[in-house]
Amino acid sequence: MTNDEILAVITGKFPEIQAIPKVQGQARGDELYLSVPAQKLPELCRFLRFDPPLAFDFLSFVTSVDWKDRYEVVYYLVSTLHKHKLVLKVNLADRATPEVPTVTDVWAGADWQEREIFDLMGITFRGHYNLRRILLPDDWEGHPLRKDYVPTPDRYD
Amino acid sequence: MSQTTTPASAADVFPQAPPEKGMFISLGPQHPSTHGVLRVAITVDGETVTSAQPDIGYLHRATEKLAEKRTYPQIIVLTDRLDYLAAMTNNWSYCLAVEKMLAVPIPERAEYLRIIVGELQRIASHCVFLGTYGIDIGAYTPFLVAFGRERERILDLFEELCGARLTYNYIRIGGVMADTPAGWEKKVREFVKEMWGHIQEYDTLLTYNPIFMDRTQNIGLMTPEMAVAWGITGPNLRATGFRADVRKDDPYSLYPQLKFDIPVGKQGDCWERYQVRVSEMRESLKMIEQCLDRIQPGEWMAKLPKVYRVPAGEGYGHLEAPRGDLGFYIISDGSPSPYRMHIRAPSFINLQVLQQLLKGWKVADVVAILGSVDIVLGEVDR
Amino acid sequence: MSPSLSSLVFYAFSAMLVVTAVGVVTLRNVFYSAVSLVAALTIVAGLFVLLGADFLGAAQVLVYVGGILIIMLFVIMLSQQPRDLLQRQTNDQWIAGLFFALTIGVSLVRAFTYFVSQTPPDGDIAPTSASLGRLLLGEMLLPFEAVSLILLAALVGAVVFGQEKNA
Amino acid sequence: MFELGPALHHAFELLRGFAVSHGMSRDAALLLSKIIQANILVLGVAVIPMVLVYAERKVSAFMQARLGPMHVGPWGILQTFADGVKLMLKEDVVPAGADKWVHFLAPVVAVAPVFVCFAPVPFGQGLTPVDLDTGVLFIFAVSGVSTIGILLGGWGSGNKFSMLGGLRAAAQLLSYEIPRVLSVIPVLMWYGSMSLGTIALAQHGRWLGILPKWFIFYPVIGQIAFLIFLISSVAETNRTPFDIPEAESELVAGFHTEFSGLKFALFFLAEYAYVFLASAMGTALFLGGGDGFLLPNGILPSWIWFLLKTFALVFLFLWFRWTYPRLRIDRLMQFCWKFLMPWSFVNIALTGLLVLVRQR
Amino acid sequence: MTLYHCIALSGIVFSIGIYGVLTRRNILGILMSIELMFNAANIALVAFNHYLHPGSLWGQGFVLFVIAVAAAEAVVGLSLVLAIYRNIKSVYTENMNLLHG
Repeated sequence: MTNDEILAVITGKFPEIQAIPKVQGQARGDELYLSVPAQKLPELCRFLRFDPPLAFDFLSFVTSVDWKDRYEVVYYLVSTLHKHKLVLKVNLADRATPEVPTVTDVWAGADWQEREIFDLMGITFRGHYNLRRILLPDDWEGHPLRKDYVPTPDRYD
Repeated sequence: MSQTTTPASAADVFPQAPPEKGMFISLGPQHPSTHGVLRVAITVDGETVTSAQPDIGYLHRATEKLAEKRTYPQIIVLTDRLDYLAAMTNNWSYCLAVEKMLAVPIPERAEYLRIIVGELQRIASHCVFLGTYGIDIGAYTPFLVAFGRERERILDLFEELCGARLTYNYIRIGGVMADTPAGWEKKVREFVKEMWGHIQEYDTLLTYNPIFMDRTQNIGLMTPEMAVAWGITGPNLRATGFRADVRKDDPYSLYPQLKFDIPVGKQGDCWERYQVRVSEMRESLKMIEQCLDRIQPGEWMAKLPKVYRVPAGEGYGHLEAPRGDLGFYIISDGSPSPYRMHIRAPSFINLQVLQQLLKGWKVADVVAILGSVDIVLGEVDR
Repeated sequence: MSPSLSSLVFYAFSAMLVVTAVGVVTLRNVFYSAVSLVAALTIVAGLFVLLGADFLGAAQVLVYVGGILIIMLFVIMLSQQPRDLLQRQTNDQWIAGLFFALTIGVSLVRAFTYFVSQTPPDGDIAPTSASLGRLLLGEMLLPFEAVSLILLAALVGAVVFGQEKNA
Repeated sequence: MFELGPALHHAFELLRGFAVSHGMSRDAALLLSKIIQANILVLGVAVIPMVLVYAERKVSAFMQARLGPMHVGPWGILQTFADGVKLMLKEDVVPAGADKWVHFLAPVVAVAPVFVCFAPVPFGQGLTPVDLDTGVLFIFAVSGVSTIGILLGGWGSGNKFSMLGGLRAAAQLLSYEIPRVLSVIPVLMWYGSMSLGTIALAQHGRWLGILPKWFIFYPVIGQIAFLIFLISSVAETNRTPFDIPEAESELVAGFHTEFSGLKFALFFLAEYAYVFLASAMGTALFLGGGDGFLLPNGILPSWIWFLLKTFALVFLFLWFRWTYPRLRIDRLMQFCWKFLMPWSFVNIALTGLLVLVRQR
Repeated sequence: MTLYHCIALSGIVFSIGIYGVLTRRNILGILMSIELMFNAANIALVAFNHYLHPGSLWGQGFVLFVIAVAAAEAVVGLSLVLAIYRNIKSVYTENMNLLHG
């Protein structure tokens, strides 16, 4: 299915989701990019996963970007059956307590990736069964991947 | 041509919190069969494993943070150290992502060289797996044969080509570092001819060894639904009978012109994960032979200005690394260094399935299952 | 072997046997007493060979030292708790026990020697395996089969008792 | 040609005559010669594992496309000697929680039986140290004692894991002792004697001039008995594919991980001495001891033949180690109780029939 | 090395065995002392056979049966001890007082 057909199916079910247009002069892949409000995410993901014509059963990766004024969580979905791709972007305006509902109940593969985002970027995932630091030691302060992160000096006491 | 995947039943696939009952065993981080610094916290009830919680982060070098401070060519050096057993494919995947954003045409000779070198790297990486998995199960000879003899030949070829044996950064943005030295292709052809016999040797030595089969068959079973739900890629996914390979599904470079097929298992047990990797070596040999027949002398580096700027925007390039679907998601703001780079590391995602895969098996099988998933900690911890 | 040499060896063996037997009974740590029991039984096997029963000596080592005592060590290792080392190993009526043991021992020896007046000469030493085998399957066939039944019963009993209740 | 056996007897006769003529009583002279013979045996048994360790390193090297030890001495011959010295100089670490006495006793109990077991083995014509009438039973009985050494090792090291390793190793040795004894019974039944010397002697001679009358060439019973004996001997000596004790396969360190220096060397010596003992028994029982084949007998003395055949069997042990992976503990037990033992009973029954037929 | 010496030795070991049975608190100690008593009897049997009836081997045959029965007794006894230990977590005889009512 081409990007426009996918977009049509999705906007049919979720009117308020719209695609992110391709800006002239900016490099971008040929996938369809969607901007999704945080609270609609679980419902949309379940629809994308179990709806037969879409069948996005493979979550390639989840990552996060710190745009200095807002956070952004990116989901890269692939349908192994129809071979089409989709990128979901969730913007989190409030910088104090960024929070996104978890998708581990739809794709189990997101389990550690969400924990890594929580560990390195500080975005909490509501409903994650085991949300604690995965890469850094448990008593580490701060989230390194944030642009405003000041590395604490190594302490060898 | 992959089959449909039925929606995974929630119960057995999704992770649950570990139960409290049972004796606690900590396997690692210093342990002979965890292939690097990985600790697996296992709770055991009698002889069977009730829960397993891999604990990673011992080799975390914050590659993604470092990348934000380096220019695009400098990052190639970082990617070597991700999956330190397959540095060639790491470089290639990163260069693919950047070239997709730069939209620069790559000369044909460079593409053929990249495929030859990539497939040689896949054989070398599978040789390491074959050797260490033999030791996990208790057979010491395959290690010396596969790791000692075959991989050394490949490393010698790489050393002749780019001067390094482990961190090559031979593949550059826009092509390859340098042309092949004289007689290099002849040496590769000789190696490929000999390698056919050696793979036959592995079959008799280990694959069809009754005790090896007894230790690995029907152990650590994985269904296609569970594999896709957990995001597993590479030989582990194909062993479950699910035909998925980036070289076929999302072709890059000149793979569409090559004739090769994808070895697939049936029930996703340890033996099939091992068997798929050995047959993949044969496919790689076929590809190298085809590339060697087609390669002609010519341009090996695209015309790129000394200091080039990647246009603002984002791009995701990925390829079939020996351990699975390795991808680089790069966001650039037009400056010489990327604004943000995320690495889709196959070992990191393949490793989380252990929480589910180890449940219910005996303690003696933990080592067999962990070895068969074939993870590299450099890629897991990034 | 000439008489003087064999009696010398006999005295050495019996001295060691008595020492290890006392060790079995009095050592605080049960594990140590098990090890001294191993020593005691091997010496008993040596005594059998000295008294011309070479097949018996080998059988004794094979069955006792190579079998029963290993299982006994198993059970001791499984049931040993750190606090066992501190407690007294003998209960309070040990004086009465000592007196009783002495009377039994002396009266037994007196009884034996009473019936056996003269001390017969030393018999010759000959290999006994073949004749012992013929004897066991000849006249002693009934007890031989009976013992195999006893062993079977013991085997079944051990399995029944050893099973985990919730297994 | 130059048989060593009679020559040694003659030498000891001279010695005894010399001692008696110098005022020593006959008994003392006899005792003296027995002690000297015992020392020669102990020395031999101590040297053989050195040779075996070197052989293992060289054989495994050639099987794995490498050269093995080459530096110490020509072709690395002195390598084992160097290892021995190194182990002696290593500090003997006794873990804090360990039981000092048991930790000291374990290697002793594990090694001592090996020296005793070599007494009834017929190294050649007239070269049997002590031709016991109950030879085979004696060897099995005394080699059972070393299992206790392993248990003590497990218990003496203080840590929970090596105790579990010790228990598992003892369980494996106990259960494989039974098929090993049962596999040898057909040989005893056929030759009607337990003394290794007589059994080896009875296997001299030829069928139809060419096939030597060794027990292994007896139609069915010979091969089954030999195979079961070989497999259970591999298991008895804790070697691959049955090397559960020192395998990391189930997270448990082997029972002898807490031993270093000379104590570890003793465990090492015990393992290789048992490999040699098992092959020596295999040669004596199944391959006709000092009986030569092909060459007209007389060219090579019998003890050379015996050593040749024993080293052939030792090569088999080494070969197994470097080709087979490790069995899982429960499969190992199942293999013993459900495969080896029934087959050995069948073999005994078959031999019984053949013995009856022979008597008709 | 006469019959009298053997009988004396057997008597001494037997009395040591009895002392052990009567005074050991640990049930495993008692089992071991019983093994001692069995062996004392065996020594006496072999001695009698060797000195009084050198020709026949009835004494040694009988000792074989004693060893077999002792093995059976020890195995059952040990599995009982293991079962008891599993329930009351102790191998001391005075803790086994469930039937004292």
